[in-house]
Amino acid sequence: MSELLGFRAVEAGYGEARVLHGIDLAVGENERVAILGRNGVGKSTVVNTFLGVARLRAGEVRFRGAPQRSLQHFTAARAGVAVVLQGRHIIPNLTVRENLLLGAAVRRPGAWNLEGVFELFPVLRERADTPGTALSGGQQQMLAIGRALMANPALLVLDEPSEGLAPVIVDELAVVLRRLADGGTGLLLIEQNFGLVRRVAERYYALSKGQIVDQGRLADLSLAKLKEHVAV
Amino acid sequence: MLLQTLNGLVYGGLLYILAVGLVLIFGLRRVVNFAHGSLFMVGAYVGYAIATHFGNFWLGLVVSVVVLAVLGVFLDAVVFRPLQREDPIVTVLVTFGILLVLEDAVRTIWGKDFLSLKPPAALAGTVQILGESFPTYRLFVIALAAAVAIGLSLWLRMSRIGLFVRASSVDRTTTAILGVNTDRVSVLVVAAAGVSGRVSAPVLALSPCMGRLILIDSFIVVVVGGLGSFSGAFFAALIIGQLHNFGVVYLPWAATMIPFLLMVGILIWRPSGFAGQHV
Amino acid sequence: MAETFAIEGGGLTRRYGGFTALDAVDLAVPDGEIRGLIGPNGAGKSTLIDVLSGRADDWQGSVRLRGADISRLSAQQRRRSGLARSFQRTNVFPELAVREQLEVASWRAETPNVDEVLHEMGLAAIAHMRAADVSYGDRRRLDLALALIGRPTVLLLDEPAAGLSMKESMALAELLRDLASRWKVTVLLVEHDMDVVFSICHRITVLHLGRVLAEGTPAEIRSIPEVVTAYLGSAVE
Amino acid sequence: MSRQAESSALAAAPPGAAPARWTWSVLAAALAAGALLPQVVTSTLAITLLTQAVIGGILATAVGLLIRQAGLVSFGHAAFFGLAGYFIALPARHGLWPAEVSIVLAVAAPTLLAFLLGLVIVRIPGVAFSMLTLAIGQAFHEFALRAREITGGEDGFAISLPRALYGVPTEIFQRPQSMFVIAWVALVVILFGLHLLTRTRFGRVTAAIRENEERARFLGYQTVVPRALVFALSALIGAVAGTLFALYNAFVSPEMLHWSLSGSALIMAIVGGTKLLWGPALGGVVFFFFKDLAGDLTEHWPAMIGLTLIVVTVALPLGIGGALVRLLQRLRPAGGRTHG
Amino acid sequence: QETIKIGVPTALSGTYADLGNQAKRAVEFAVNEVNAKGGIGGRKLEVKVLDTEAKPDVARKQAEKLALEGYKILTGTIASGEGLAMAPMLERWDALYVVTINKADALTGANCVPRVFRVNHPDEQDAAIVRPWLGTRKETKWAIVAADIAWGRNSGKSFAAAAKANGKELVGEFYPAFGTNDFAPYIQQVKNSGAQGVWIALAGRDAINFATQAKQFGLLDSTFVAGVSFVTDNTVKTLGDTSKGIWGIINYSSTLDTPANKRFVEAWKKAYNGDEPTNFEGETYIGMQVIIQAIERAKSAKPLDVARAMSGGTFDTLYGKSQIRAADHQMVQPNYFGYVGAQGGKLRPIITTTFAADQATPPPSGECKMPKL
Ligand SMILES: Nc1ncnc2c1ncn2[C@@H]1O[C@H](COP(=O)(O)OP(=O)(O)OP(=O)(O)O)[C@@H](O)[C@H]1O
Ligand SMILES: Nc1ncnc2c1ncn2[C@@H]1O[C@H](COP(=O)(O)OP(=O)(O)OP(=O)(O)O)[C@@H](O)[C@H]1O
Ligand SMILES: [Mg+2]
Ligand SMILES: [Mg+2]
Repeated sequence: MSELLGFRAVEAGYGEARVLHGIDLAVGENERVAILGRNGVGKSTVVNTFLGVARLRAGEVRFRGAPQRSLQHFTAARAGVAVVLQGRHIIPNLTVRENLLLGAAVRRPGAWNLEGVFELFPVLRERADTPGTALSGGQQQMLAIGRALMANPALLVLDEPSEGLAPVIVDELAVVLRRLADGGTGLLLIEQNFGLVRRVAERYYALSKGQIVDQGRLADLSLAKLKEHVAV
Repeated sequence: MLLQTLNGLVYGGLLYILAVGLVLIFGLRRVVNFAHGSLFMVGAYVGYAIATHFGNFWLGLVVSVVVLAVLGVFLDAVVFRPLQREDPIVTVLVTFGILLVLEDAVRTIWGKDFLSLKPPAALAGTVQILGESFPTYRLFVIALAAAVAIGLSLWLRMSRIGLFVRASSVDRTTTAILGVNTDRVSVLVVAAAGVSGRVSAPVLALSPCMGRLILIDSFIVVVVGGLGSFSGAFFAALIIGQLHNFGVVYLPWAATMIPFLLMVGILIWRPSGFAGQHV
Repeated sequence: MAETFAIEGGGLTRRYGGFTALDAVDLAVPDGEIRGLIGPNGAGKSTLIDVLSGRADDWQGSVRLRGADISRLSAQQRRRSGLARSFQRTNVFPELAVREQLEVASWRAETPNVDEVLHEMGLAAIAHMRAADVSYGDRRRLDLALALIGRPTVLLLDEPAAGLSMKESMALAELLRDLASRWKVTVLLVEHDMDVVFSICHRITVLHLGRVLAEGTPAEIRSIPEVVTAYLGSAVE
Repeated sequence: MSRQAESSALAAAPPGAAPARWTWSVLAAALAAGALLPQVVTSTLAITLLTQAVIGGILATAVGLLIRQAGLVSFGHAAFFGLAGYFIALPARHGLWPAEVSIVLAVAAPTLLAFLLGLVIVRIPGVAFSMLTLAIGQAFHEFALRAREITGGEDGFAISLPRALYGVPTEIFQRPQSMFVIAWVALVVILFGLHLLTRTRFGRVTAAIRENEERARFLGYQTVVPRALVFALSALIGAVAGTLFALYNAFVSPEMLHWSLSGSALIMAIVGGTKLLWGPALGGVVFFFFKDLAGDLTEHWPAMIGLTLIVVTVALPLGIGGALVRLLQRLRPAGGRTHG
Repeated sequence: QETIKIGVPTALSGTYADLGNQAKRAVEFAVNEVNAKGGIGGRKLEVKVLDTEAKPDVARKQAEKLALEGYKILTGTIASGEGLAMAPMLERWDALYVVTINKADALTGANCVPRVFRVNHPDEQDAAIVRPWLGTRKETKWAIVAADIAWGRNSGKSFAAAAKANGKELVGEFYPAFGTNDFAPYIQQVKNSGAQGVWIALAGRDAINFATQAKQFGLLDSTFVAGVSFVTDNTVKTLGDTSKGIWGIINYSSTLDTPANKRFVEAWKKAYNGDEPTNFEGETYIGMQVIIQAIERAKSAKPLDVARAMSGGTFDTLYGKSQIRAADHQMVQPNYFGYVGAQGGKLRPIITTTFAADQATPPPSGECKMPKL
């Protein structure tokens, strides 16, 4: 199994402030990995680091085993990593359709296309020609997920994708993510909705104050540990 | 009357071609580019130098397009890109600095005297319209502006790159995260912006401050049209061109104020201009 | 009308072009109640809150606050009459310190309670940080905190638990229940976290395609098959 | 991103705190320094340049205040500066009323005008606001050019001032040595006043409105009037600068209203650093002297200024003031505190 | 021995930079000439040029700076507004200003001061020769296109008066804003007005834009065009063929047939590889001639002494002998009319009519109450 995304002793932060202190993690092909942790422990910063949004101060980030010298925003996408950002980040003056097409800016061959996304979230088809930001909160979340799928990524990173989604849609999302994983796409899921995590992920990292404090198979996660890391 | 309308189209067309560059850069870099006027000016001078040296207007046009593209790429790499995370107002200052440097450079190379360039022989004459003569070159400007307007809007609406340009103009970071090399996109755009002003030389006198003098009018076009909107800029340029002409004829004492008044009126009515949804 | 409600909307309609996001919705929440507002994505929940709070600019119907017609009041006037709201997309003051913005909010309030809110919302530790520098979840809590300043009489909350960890969501639920009884505040709560909704709401209104689909106690709502299939899914398990 | 962290280091003093004792000492020291300077510097040339630089600094402070407190970038502050000048000059030219009245009007009228304008235009965000102020400024410029009978057109005219103003010999306003002290005191008083103002509720609320106008409304604030007030205050400071300028030079011309002056003021403010209260004033003085020096050295001074602008802004995006503060903080990690 | 310091506050940047450059060249030329002969009474001349951007307040600042640095004899400033801003301050600076380019009548009229002297032609001198000249033209219908600034308006007004006096019909008056980019609407209106002749009072960039565009519209070929400050050496150089056949007032021309001018032009050509001096260069050089001779006569370079020597004095200039009137400090000199044509294989303004000094210079307007020096 080859590694899609790897962190080696990564220290990263914003400006002078350091948020991550020595993170090691790896997501391989076909793997379904979750990052657990309370608010503010640095989960999104993990994502921001390999996107070049937060500053990498030490350590190494690898895509497909290749260490990255300079992390541009687009490096990850070109390495086949698609991200659903926390907070959705829909591009305002583009229509729903255009937002989706933009997701295919770098695209690997694969099954996902406009049709597929419309199938998954029919409401996006209905509103295909309205501005993306005119959607409701949950609809925007669907759009963000659909946009990431458009790239047919090798690794799909989702930062709290269930936020704002109606419970039924979360159910559907779980099914879709499983299906993706079965098709060989790696998953890195950051999520507070433990129900979704349980249905999707097989392995986890638990983050606290910018450090990985625990990791293992989700099936082996004891209730006590769960309480400690996600604070259920 | 018809001729005055045509004249309005010419001036509107010039403004539009110039404004396109501003809109592109504003869209992409969120920068109010004061240097744009001076790129326009450099284009005119380079075109002049080549045209007078080789006696070929079109060669001048081509060369100045190339020179401006290179200059645009250079500026983008050296100035706009490093500053893209700063407050836009800081970048405005830098573009003003560029304006000063370019003006001085042109003044040093070509001297302080005014220069003028004749239209190419093929366009030098006049055509008869309703029994009056109208300069061919002016018709050429109108045609060119229309071509730019149509071509550009098609390009932006239909093409992949056009989509990238529109996307990175509102949210660079997200667009880049989706895999678009926004730097490369903007190089293209800044180069295109640099080219836009070249056409006016046979209409306007060449002087180092020619850019400055037309810049305000083109800013008005951009703002009235709705920042970052090409179609808005197109209509704004048309309107301002016509108002300019008819203002001169019917309200001479207020002619210079009309664009300003129009801008004030429109912005109070629609704070984001004709076409802008966001500012 | 015999009974006066804390907040009451009549015939609320909001259209976007040809699309009707809210279609003659009637809603009345009695004093002290925590009312859940649920429904599929795009049902019109946020739109309803916008209309009630004075954010929408083009709508029909009437809004009453404790019996008084506030339909014509601006957003700031509504807030001053005791109607506060939070936002689904966080809406804070990025460059101001957390405490500082709560203070600014408190000057318009009769009962400034900055420290109380800082404490209740667990923001005390980051009170000195700029909002732009705090994590997403903290920012969401700050958004809610801003609404709580001055102990408003009616709180319109748009997905306050989104982005919060499970423990914090539950703590938030506790807090809301607690505030409702201590401050006598009436809450209209939009939320997709059914654990929160079912645990604290007295009654629930279900919105679907811009209309009220159902209204009832949590137990009643849970047993309506349409609601389960259209919205709740596995969340009722 | 890194800039955000840096700029937060420059952010305002703790909320609501009463001005510390040291601020009063700073005030006293600043005033004393100004009064002493003409005694120490004997060159009239240096003093006259200093005087003009300080007046420029006041104008830059006006522009900077608007950016800092309202997030609005004005391209038209020359309007208030120039209007003040014409309010002094025109009544004198047409013999309307005593110069003492004119001077009061010169400060009051632009302020009021700005307030009324502000009620309409502060709603308009971003670059559009800048363009609107530009348009309004140019409208006045254009008027001064065209109303030749009243204003003397583009040539401007000399202001005939009486021998004494408010019982003070007019000479005082025109001798560099004394005018320097007046301008300096004005600048110090303005900065100090603004320093106090930012600590008031008004200061905090306007900062909040700047940050997020919508949320401020949902917290119960009326958001237009406060911003219009900031705009008016900023115009007032611009008008003070204009008044001093007109008194000192005893000459007005439409150039005082031209956008290039507004542009210079903006440059000064940004070069100095708009995150700091005193940044723009510093920028004004530095820019003035730099321009003077460059003009002395070479005919290519525009290029020199242009290059410097590029280098300075790229190297010090927080302005000279911001850079100074950071330097101080680095030297004295514990005590590096700034004027709000 | 101490040098004599000449200050030149002039436009080195902005729209008037080309004029500033000419002023600078002329002053430097004169200074080099004097210094090559060993200076004045053994004292060398020294020049300092500062940029005024053609803005009155900047001009005031730069002139003050020059004066305080000892460059108290000032000359070469471009815009009238600058001159008007400097004039009231000269006393305080103990300086002196010799006008060579400003045209506003006020400088030697209502706003005259003892330390200002003018050697070039103010508006009223240009106006004075329009009337006799217009009488010689056969065109009966005229239009005016003049810059909407004081100078253009004045010129328009005096042309209208001259037209009336000569029984000509005025069919259109247009005042485009200074700095107009597109003159097409004006050109169109002039064409529509049926004018047989157009009087133009546009300068610099405006003149060039107008002429270029008028040529394209065919106006220059179909209509008789004449103007003031329009037929300058610079416009001709820029416009080339386009300017051929345009008439206008010529304040100074390198073709002037005086011995002094011939010498000057020869020397100038040598100094500036074959270039001939332009009208502004000639006029500024005349200003320097007057300054130099006044210093020689005063045997002092103190501004007050020099001013006393200037007032009422008669000097050798490129025009011949010219007097500076004591009443308003205006120099009395001839003025010329002509057109752009080829001479010596080169396109240049060619003088056709000379108006002698007494005809070209109206008496002092009486608006100037010159205080004693
Ligand atoms: N743009 C930023 N600038 C400075 N500091 C930041 C920035 N974004 C986050 N931080 C800080 O980094 C830390 C980690 O934030 P991060 O967003 O990674 O947390 P998180 O685990 O994703 O939390 P949440 O569950 O709330 O999304 C927080 O303490 C926050 O204050
Ligand atoms: N500005 C707008 N223009 C057009 N349609 C809009 C606009 N804003 C919202 N809508 C539409 O109105 C409907 C209701 O939106 P609203 O935001 O109220 O939904 P919601 O119930 O809050 O959904 P969610 O749970 O996803 O937040 C949606 O279908 C949305 O697409
Ligand atoms: Mg996060
Ligand atoms: Mg919603």
